[in-house]
Amino acid sequence: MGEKTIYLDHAATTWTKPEVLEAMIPYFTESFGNASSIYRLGRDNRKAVDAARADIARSLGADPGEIFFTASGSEADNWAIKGAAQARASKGRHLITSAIEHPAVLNVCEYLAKSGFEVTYLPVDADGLVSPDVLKAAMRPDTTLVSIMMANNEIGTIQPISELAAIAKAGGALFHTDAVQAAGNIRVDVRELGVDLLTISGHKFYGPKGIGALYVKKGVKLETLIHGGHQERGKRAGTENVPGIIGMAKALTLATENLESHGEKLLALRQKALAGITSRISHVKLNGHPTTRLPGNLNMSFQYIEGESLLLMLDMKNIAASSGSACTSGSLDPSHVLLAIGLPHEIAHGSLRMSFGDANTEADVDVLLDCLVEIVGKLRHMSPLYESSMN
Amino acid sequence: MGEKTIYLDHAATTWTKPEVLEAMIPYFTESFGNASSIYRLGRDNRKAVDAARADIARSLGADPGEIFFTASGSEADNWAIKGAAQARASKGRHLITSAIEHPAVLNVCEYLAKSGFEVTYLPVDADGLVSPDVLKAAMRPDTTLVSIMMANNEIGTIQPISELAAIAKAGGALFHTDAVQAAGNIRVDVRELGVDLLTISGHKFYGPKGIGALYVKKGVKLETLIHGGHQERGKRAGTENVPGIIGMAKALTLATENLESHGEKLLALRQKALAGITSRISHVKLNGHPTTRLPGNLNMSFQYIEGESLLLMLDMKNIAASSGSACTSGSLDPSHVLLAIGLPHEIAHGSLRMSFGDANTEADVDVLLDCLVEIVGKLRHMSPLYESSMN
Amino acid sequence: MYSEKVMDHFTNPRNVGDIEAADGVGQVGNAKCGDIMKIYLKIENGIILDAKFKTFGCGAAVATSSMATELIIGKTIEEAQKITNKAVMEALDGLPTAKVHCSVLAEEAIAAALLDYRKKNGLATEEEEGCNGCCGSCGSHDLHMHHGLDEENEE
Amino acid sequence: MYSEKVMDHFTNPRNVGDIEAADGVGQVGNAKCGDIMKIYLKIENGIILDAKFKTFGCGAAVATSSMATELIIGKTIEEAQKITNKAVMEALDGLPTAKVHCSVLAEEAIAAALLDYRKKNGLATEEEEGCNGCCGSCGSHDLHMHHGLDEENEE
Ligand SMILES: Cc1ncc(COP(=O)(O)O)c(C=O)c1O
Ligand SMILES: Cc1ncc(COP(=O)(O)O)c(C=O)c1O
Repeated sequence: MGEKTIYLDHAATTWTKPEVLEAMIPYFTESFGNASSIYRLGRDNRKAVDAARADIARSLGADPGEIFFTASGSEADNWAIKGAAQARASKGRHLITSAIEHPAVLNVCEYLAKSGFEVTYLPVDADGLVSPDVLKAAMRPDTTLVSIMMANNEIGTIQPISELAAIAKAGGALFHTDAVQAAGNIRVDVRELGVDLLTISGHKFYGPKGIGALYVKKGVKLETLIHGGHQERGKRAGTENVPGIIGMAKALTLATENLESHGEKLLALRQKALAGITSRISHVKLNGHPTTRLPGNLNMSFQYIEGESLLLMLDMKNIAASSGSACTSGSLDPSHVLLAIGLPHEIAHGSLRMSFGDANTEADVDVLLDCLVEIVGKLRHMSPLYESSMN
Repeated sequence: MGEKTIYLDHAATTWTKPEVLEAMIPYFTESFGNASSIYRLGRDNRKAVDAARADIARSLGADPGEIFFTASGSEADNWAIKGAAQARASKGRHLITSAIEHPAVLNVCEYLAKSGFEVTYLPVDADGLVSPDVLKAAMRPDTTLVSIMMANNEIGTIQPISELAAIAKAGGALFHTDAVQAAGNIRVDVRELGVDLLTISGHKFYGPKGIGALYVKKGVKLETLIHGGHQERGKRAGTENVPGIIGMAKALTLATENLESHGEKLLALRQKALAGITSRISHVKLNGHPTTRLPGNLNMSFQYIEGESLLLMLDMKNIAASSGSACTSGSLDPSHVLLAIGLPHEIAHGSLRMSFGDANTEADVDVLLDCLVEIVGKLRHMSPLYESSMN
Repeated sequence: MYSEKVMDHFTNPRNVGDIEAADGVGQVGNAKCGDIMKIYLKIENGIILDAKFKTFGCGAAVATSSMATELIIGKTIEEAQKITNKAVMEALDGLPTAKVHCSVLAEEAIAAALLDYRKKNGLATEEEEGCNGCCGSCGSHDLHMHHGLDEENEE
Repeated sequence: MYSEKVMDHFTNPRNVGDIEAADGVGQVGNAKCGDIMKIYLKIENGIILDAKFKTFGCGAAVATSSMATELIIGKTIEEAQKITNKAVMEALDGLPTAKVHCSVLAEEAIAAALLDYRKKNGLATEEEEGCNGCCGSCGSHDLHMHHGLDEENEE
């Protein structure tokens, strides 16, 4: 990463670890064959892809035959939701999701809502949790799919997936979870969770960008999203991205091996940052669940100031963070997630997401705290809201 | 590539050139930021992606705003065809394609045919050409899209795209061409061709796998295929695969710079191989157009023998080639392309595609010829068809 | 995404603060939309002698506020009233499409402060109406018509 | 994709060729489907003394032909008739799902050659019917029932 940047946006993306890149390199060069070809260059790659599939399956507690490679978390979310909705359309046309999903889920649901499906968006409580009772009440005989993310990308809240999945199952619906933020950060075991479909994305756990996977429980039928060649057992076309597949498998394997120590480290950094911010800056608020959250996620609102300005000033201090999801920046509206947990618009606008990761140290947190104190002060001095709140 | 392998399957995939990989590496490591983030790590990547987009646009004669990145040729084909068909469904539900398209086009058409669209599959002549007159006759008032590939992946035949596109346009239909095999091998200029949509795939011209692009002419509306974040101007979601994008742009730029010398070299190899095969082996036939074909593509039928056996024996001699498309291997039926140009099943089964590329030399062709003579002889000796033909 | 000029005015905003007993004060935008601009004017003999601002908003909001105050200081009221969002944008070497509304806000903040001045001095006509505090009134849906933006050209 | 055994029998096929004045000859499959197997038998006193084959087909077709001839040489007619496609597959350490039909073809080629022998010797019953030459009759659609394949487990 950049020499002096303090990177606090691991939830947006991560670099590819050196050992992961190293594992990928041969597949760009000598071992470049098409995994569908029958000669050695192809067969060897088929074997490498199969081994990677097995590694990913092992990390997720799945069977290799249940893992399908995609080009991103977004593609996997699209495939899972459109694919299940369409494959089960004769059974019903009601879908359930939550109000705080990633756009890769929400916008798919919106699209389906325009094509003859009905979508219920479950509310969340002030901590960002979906209530199992609320899901139970929303289930209908024509509900075919429930999609609720495992961990939120903005506020880090972790949902009670196994409970929610059981309710969906009891109601005859499939259950999909977007585990893009969870995988590599907390334990993800498809059997424990009891889910039918689960999405992961390589670049969130120090793997490469442009590769993801969808877990599809044996027996679950999906309409195909990318038609064409017979790759991925005829269910997802396109010449296999062998380096990407190898890289994602290596990265997930490493992450799974180090899950505990990684989590402890991130938790310590987060708690230090949280304690520092709350003790040194007034009018701040923690967003998301205080404890049931991703270890590396810290989301704070700083009243009277606006998030983008905060980000820009942090950037000038070589600190990279995010205000809401990086994926939704460029929009004028504040984060739908922060609104869904009940923040007023003006507070939502002034939120900052710090997502800690591998390269961070306690010293980074010290720098962060000093910078935040200075910048928040400066922006509040400039703010007509702070002025009037002081009157 | 493998030390001693003679690789004659460049149409299936190519390795990533060292200078291309070199250009990609920094984007895995230091410059790993999310291109949608507003801090420097993100902004720099946004600039790099924009520059890559401009490079690709320049190579294709397009505007940067007309280039959209996808994860593969297959995804781009799916998006173009489903996207245009759905966006224009109120205008009509008739699509036209050819009988020799890649499965990424044919299977999309089949899918659409099951969802309320009507598809006309244009026949081709014995050389694999689509006749403009045949297209003209197939056009209907409710035809919304014509999709005909620029160069065929199996037999290499190059279609008269500008003529075909003009007919589609005159009839009020959009024109898509799958230029996956053409790009990097022959001149591809979207304005000269007069197409509305054009597909390319990075790994066919010494770029990385898992990255492709769709040219969408300014003003052409497509239904989105991958919904979610606002990437690719809100039209194709998913965190940008920055290394892939950089790599594809570098590879296409290199290929475009060397188009002429590359083409001449491949043509010479192909003609040498063709002359050697026809002079040294009896009962052979060239498939595809004798001259209007990709410079590096040679497709031959060897009567009385079966292609897979031929491939396996070549593989044992460290020669990598293909029988029909690598993407359709694993099927029992002979290539739909070879059947479409009128080959009897048994001849189609005995076809071999040799696609020449960067690493090949005249010496490779000499080795190929000696091996073919020996292997074809051995397989014919084993063949009950050869036996009976001799009676 | 921002020009150097924008970043300069964001990093070192000119004229931050307030003016005691200002001759005109205008506040536009609202916190709901993420942008509030408050402009204070000191006016003598029809000439804007000083201008200050306070802004809650994004980098572009801060920069346009800063630039707007720069542009009007020393100008007559009539000259200041003619300063459009376009002029502010141009002075900043442009703004990203998504941020054009900030320049509109700056134009309206000036107008609101001048209206306040005229009201205080009994010069305002009845019909005059400033920003209604809702971004919708100056932002998003009207933008395309008023400022000739082309959604397709975004980015 | 192929086991070492398959590759061995493909690379060095046993018993390639024909038998002059064979006691039984059977040919199954057809060129349309990409596989033809022709088996020649030399039979004395109900025992298969020799078997040869010629095959047009994929690697699996050649290997199953080779293995099938190996399996039946030295066997009685009754024993040879009991050799199923499964036995051929097992002897080859398995075949990819898409290639199972080749082993079926091998079983049927043996049956056809034995039928020819019985016909030549007036031993055939009326009902007996060999391979009709169409792959569909032994391959694809029936496979799943007869050979317990699970499409989901493919690859
Ligand atoms: C003509 C043609 N179209 C589409 C594709 C699909 O490209 P990809 O495998 O990159 O998805 C290929 C190659 O596989 C091809 O040759
Ligand atoms: C929760 C969640 N889902 C889905 C995605 C989409 O993943 P990708 O950008 O790899 O398509 C992201 C991140 O961008 C995410 O955080």
